[in-house]
Amino acid sequence: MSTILQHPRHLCALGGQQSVVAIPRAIPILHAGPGCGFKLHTGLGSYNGFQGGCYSGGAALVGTNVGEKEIVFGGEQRLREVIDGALKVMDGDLYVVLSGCATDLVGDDIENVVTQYRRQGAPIVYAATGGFRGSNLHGHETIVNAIVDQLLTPQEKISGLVNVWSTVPYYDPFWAGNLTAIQDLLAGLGLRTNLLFGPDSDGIDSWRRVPAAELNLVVSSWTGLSTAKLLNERYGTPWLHWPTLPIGGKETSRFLRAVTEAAHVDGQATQAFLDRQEKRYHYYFERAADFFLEFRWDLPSHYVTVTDAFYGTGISRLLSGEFGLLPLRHFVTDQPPLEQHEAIQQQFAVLSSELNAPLTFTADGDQITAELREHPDSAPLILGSAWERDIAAELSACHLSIASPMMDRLVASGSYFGYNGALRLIEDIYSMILSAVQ
Amino acid sequence: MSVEQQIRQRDAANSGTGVQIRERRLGSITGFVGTAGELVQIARAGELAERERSFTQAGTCSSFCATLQLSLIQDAVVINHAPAGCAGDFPMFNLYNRYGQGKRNLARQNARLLTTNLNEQDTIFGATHKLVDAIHKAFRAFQPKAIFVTASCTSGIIGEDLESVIEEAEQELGIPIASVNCEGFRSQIWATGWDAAYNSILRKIVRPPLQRQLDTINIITFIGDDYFSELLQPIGLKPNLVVPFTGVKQLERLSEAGATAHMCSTLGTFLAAGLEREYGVPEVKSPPPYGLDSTDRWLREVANLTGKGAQVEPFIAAERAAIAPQLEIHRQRFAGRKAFVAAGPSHGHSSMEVLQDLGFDLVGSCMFHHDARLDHGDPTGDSLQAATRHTPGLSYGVCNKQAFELVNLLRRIQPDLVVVRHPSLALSIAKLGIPAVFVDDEHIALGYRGLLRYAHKLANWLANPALERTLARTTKLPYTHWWLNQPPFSMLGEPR
Amino acid sequence: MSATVGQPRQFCTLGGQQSVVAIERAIPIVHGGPGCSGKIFGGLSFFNGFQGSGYAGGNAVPGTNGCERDIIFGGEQRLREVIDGALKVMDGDLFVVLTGCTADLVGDDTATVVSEYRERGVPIVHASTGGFKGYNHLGHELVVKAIIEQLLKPAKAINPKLVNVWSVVPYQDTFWAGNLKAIRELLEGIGLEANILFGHDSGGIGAWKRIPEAASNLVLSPWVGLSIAEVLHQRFGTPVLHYPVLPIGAVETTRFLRTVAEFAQLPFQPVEDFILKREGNFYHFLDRAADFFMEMRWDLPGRFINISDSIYALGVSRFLVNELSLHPAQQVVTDEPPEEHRETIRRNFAELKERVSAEVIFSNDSDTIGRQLRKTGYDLPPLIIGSSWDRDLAREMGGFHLSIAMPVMDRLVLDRSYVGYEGGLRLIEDIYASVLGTY
Amino acid sequence: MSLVNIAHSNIPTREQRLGSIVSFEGLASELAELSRSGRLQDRPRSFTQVSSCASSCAICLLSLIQDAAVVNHAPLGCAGDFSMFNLVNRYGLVKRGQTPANARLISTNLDESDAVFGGTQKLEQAIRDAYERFHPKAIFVTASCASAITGEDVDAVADQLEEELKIPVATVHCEGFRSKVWTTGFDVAYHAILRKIVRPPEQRRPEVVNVITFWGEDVFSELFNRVGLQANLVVPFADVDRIARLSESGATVQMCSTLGTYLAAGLEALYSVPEVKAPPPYGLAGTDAWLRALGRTVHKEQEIEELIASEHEAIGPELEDLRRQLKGLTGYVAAGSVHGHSLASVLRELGMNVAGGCFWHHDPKLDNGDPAADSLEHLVREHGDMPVSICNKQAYELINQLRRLKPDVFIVRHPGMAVWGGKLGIPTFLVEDEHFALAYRGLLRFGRKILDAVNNPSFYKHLSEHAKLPYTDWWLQQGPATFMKEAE
Repeated sequence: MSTILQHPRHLCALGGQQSVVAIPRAIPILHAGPGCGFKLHTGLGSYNGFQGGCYSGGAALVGTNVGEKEIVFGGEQRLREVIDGALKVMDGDLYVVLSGCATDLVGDDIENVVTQYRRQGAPIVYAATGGFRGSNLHGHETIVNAIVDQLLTPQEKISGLVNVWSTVPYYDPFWAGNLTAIQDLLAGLGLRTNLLFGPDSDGIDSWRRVPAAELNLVVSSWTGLSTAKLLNERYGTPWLHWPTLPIGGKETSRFLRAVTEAAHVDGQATQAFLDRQEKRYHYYFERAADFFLEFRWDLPSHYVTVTDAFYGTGISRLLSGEFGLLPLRHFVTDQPPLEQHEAIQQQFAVLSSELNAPLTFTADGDQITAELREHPDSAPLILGSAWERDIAAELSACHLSIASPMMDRLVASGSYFGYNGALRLIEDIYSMILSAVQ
Repeated sequence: MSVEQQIRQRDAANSGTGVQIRERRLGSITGFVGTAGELVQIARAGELAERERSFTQAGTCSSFCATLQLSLIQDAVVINHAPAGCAGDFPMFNLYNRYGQGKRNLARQNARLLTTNLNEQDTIFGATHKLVDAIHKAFRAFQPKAIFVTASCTSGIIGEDLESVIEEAEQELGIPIASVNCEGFRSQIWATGWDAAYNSILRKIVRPPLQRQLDTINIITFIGDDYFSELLQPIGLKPNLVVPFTGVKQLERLSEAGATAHMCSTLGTFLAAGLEREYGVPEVKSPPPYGLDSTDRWLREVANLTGKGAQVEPFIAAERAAIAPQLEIHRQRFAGRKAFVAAGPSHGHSSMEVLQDLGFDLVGSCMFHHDARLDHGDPTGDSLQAATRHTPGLSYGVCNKQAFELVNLLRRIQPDLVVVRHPSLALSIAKLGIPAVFVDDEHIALGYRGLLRYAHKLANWLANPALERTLARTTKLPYTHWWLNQPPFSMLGEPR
Repeated sequence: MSATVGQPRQFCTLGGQQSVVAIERAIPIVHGGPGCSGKIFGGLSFFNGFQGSGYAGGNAVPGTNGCERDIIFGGEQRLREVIDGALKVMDGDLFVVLTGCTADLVGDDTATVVSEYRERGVPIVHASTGGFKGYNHLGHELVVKAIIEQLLKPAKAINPKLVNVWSVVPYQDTFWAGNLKAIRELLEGIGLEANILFGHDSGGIGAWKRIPEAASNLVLSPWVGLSIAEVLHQRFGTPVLHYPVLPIGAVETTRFLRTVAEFAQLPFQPVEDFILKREGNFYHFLDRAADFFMEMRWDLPGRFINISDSIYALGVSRFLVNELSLHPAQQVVTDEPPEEHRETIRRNFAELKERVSAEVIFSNDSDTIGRQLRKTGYDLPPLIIGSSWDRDLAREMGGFHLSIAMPVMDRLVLDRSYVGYEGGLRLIEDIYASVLGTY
Repeated sequence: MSLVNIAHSNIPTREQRLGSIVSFEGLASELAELSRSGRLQDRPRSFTQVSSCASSCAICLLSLIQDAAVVNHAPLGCAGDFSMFNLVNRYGLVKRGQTPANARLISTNLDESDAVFGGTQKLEQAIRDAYERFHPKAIFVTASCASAITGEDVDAVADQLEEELKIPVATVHCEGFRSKVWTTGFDVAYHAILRKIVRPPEQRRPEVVNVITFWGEDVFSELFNRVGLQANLVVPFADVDRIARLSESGATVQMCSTLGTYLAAGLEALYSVPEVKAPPPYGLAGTDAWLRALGRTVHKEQEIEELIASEHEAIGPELEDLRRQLKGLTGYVAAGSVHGHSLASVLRELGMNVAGGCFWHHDPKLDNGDPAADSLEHLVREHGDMPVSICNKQAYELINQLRRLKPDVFIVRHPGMAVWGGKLGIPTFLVEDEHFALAYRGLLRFGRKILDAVNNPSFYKHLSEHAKLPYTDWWLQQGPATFMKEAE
């Protein structure tokens, strides 16, 4: 169903390589063309919040760089050479072999090669991520499920342990900050989080503990659902799917109450924690009220979201639910599976009937530009990728990059998750506007 | 049918529209270790053979190089007939585009890039219908003066017939549309992508000359600023920097220039030779103007090709005198400092000359491939030979961005400075605590004044290595203890 | 002798009113002209990060709005009327009467009027903050000392873990709320109990009454707060730790925490564990951004220029030099520190062996600053970290600009902070957001 | 007639000149009656909150004259609003398509020693600094409480420097303590302009109409051009030369006579530029009257009638639709006096109820003394009576009014007050651009803005749930006028 894309904002299944890079001490091995690894590193990392290669990404990526010979005669021998070398050269706890278009098309039996290494004791798995198979979000799920399927074994349940499956690493520039925010918030409820990606994760040890968790928490639009279902089949772990970004005073508390229930945690402790967090959040909300009420010039009254449904719905509930802005249009750009479209429409509509704005599922820059041109004098606030800067200038609208590709911002540990995430987002939006008007 | 025959057949099919890969056209290789002198010798004798590695790290492909050049033509569109992943470098090119526009006071706008986003179904039933839609969509959205359709591994392997779609669309839309055969798997030398792009420009854009402009010199460049006027205006010549930030109209008239010169012969070899072959525009053969000797030789050749012999000698003497005092200060400051270069060949060799002229002690280099010869075939163009004229014994390696080899090598020789040209390598070097200076504007060190500009930049970077020291203290390299104690090139196979 | 000022980067002593607003449930009463309080609120609070009225700031501030009659016949009666009204109308735990120029010039005996109320058990103090007395840094110290001298009693017992924090000046530092929160988290992280006195959840009058119980007074700023710690030392004998540099980023924050731990004789391991965890996180993200610093192809700022209060000039310059390899050009200190503190400030600027140390300039007049900066040429566009006044200067010099010094007219600031490990990452993100935003 | 005496640098305050007051509680008709009969008296309050002073109003106009400089002879606190006016300046330039630049402001930064030994020597230096730095065509020296009480002879220094620099150097007596009515600051600024900037007319330009404005966008040219007139907006974003030739225009109109009363009357008195005496151009009735008065003054009666007819017709349909949507909604207005009356009449024209108005002061008469220009009379006559309270931004009184009246929307025109409406959960918005609701198209813009605020009250609801008001429970039960003493 994939369409022609002007200025694409997500990439191909092999982009899942970045999810391997995001697992501490995990080593991706690309059985693909010579340029795939670097292209995906720049598109999802360097020029998307300027996220660098860290331990095993960027120039450290291992690859078979298949050429004409491997296309014509098959690349399995080449793959063995590179895996042998990797196991000796690359200091890692987990090796993930990823197929590219070329090797998938010519039908290399990669699974067989990789299974042999695993039988000899190497911590190595394989995921079929040929570029044409789907987006990098699909690639991310394929890799996660491959690790779950090929590496994990049943474990003793650990009480209060929650696996966290959130936004796709690197693709969402704020992925690492989100995970830290979830960890801190759930710690406030007395829960111990098991993070599978990012600086706070214990890498392979965290992955081995996955079956021991009492709950799988899926905090993203749709990625991670298939993993939760797989883990439920394998290890009977229940899961809670929270499809919208918990941001701001109302939504974050609603999320934490739902987690409290799903994880059977003591409600009293949660309420005390929520009160303290909400009190702090509203101290700053009150102090900014003068600005929202008395800033003399051109604050936009309408906004447009051009991102995935997780951020699109979350941010709408903050801006419309707490700050009184009016939605003009929503675009859902991460090509969610068809069966999720209905649920996503519901998630947007939850605000209130009159605040409903048209919702378009598209990832094509040309269509987004055309539909925004239907509102020539609304001068809205556009929250999307850096591609949207041109249409924003054309409509003399305000613009903040919050979605991939984010070529105009450096992201370190920043995140828009939770109570603090809302304060960060409001500071970023209105500082951008203030700087533009003077 | 034997392997060679199959590959020959594919090449023949492409030769009508595509360009031959460098491995075959220029005998280029990606694996070598020895001395600079040896490499020059073997290449000159036509005996240079590839040494393949067993373990390799991911490199770059020709699609990256082709799209980089074509996406910066301000009134053209690039359609990548590929799955969405091949568009991973679109954001990078977009930032290059907007930054370069800002520097040249052009209105800042997103680059004009599309992908046909091929999926599983397309690999089975073919996707030419998608390419037709994409071409019409591009025409409607951008009203381009030309469209380039860049191929991919997938479009190559499933045998998409780009030419038939293109011919039909050209009739209908009345603008030149060119296929670019930069399928990733075809060549280990990503520079083949430049050749593919320039081949499409020569085939579909460049027009026979209406009216010669003998005082204009085509300079084939990346996205650096114009420091060439500083060298050419004083002797009555005007640089025409191509291809980035030009328009189709300007490219049509490439055939009218008095000569074509390089800032990096690895980049421009195919285009320059093509212009000389098809339109008689003479190619400046000597290595690009970096470092005192090469700048003299380059200027003299440009002068005598354009009848400016009289003005060039006094200009050379005046410039050399003007920079001498400050150059001496820099040479004293850098004397004894060990330097290493890791870059693409021709531009890497130019950096070697500049560093030696600035007084650095060059302890080695590792370039990302080596062309046994250039398209024009004239040995005077051998930039490696020029750069190591006085130091043929310099230890020299070739590796297509194999970070694990580079890190192993640099740990041993511990240079004081590494000049690195390609993205994503500087981090590995810095993690060793070694200052790594990234070449962002490739023209800054050019000509006589460039030596002083570049000295200033190096001094700044060397003065405060806090970032490298912090990284060395707080990060871990992804390589096993075992590997770091192996000989750096032990994964390199025998020459074949 | 204060020179004429083109674009003010601080205001008069009446600015101390904002320090009262920063104390939870404290009510300032301005005994001065009708417009003073509004002007100060505009300059120090609203048009400085768009910090709003909060609980009782802005137009909620009671004031005598002195007119001609009060100048000629004195305003003490008027003051009593307003205090009486305030005690009935305003729901506060602490009342602070601040005098403006009119009251102080005509010699109203405000101290006596206020002490009458205090003797009747009203929690009310008076600070003589006539605008001509100096800047609002002094105003802040006058207000704090007034509360200490007129309200606090010696403690029955000393809490060894409690430390009073005298650091950034509320509202003058646009990021004061986030900064004080960050300082408290750092100190609590190594096992101390931080009494930050200002901002959200800082305990209001209760926290002020516990000041004498503290085992130490931490003055975390180049000079503002030293005189407060001195008064507390004389009255209650509390020892003083002076750490002149605002800790930004891992190197400085770790040095700060170790210095405090040593001073408070804290057990070694828990402090080191806390530092190790936080440094690990910081360097993970610095590593992830290293590609950018090294390979960013375009005009990354070669030199950076600070034009700010001494507390930021020191903190920012040491972070950018010691961790990001940037080079300092001129470092302009605008808060006119008293002569005796200038040497420590000059010495604490980042010292780099070769020729990279910077020229320190003390001035708060934009015209003088502009002339000094235009003298030097720059290869690459410089990065000016100053106030919103400096936007034009940065554009004129083809450079980049980030507003962090008062007044910050081009940003909305909530609880953003540049202090500590996380603060260093925030500063990196904000600097390069402004650089990248120009493309 | 007018008391414009350009020989003297100072002028009487509004209290002295127009009998203005800052406290009143009652009906609009009572206030109008007391004003007409000259029996209106101020009722000083015992408990007061801070308000604003003349210095802010003077600098707010003078700092936006693009080639003039302002030297504030004061301690640095009086420069507290420099940042705000700088943002106004930069934003205004961006809106007018020009490069943003900082305003030309200097403070003499008086300190303790200046308070004792006098700051005249510093004032001379500051004026010279302003001259070197900004090369201004004129310099305005704004006085302060401190400069007045320490007896600075600002006029002498100004005259001496005017001689030396060969450009007008005018003193502006906007000392804070002189007047409870901060709009005195506009009058003293205009007095300085009339004294030192406006020149006798070289050649009359009858088609030019002076429009005395704040910083709002130019909504006048579009109307005036259609009847062959040219709008000359002053003083903000004008330059010294354009202000100097105010005397050559065919007439002077105002969007708010609280702002322009002194300048309009002065131009008529000194250079017989006729002041158009009419209610402010807000709402259909007000705008028609204002345009017709202008038409009579510049003899364009016929063209004005055609303009009025075509505009009524153009906005008719949408106005009906807005009235339908706004029907039944109640508004409350808090603003400066004349502008407050204008906003109240706009709400009535939009078919809304007006629960009342709180105006920051009241001038019983204007400098021109002509009842035709009385906006309060016009409001009561055209749109009916309503409760009115006068308070110079006493938030504690306003809170009690709003809690009692519970309007559906609260409209404010002055910084510092809107937040309190929000904290009561009432949809509130600030009139950012004072021309936003002006004339015919303004009516529609304003209606749409009210709908935006009312359609999504989540921000106000959210704020009121969490914000605690700083007032005792006792006070919240009292009537708003509890602290108003009897008239002296």
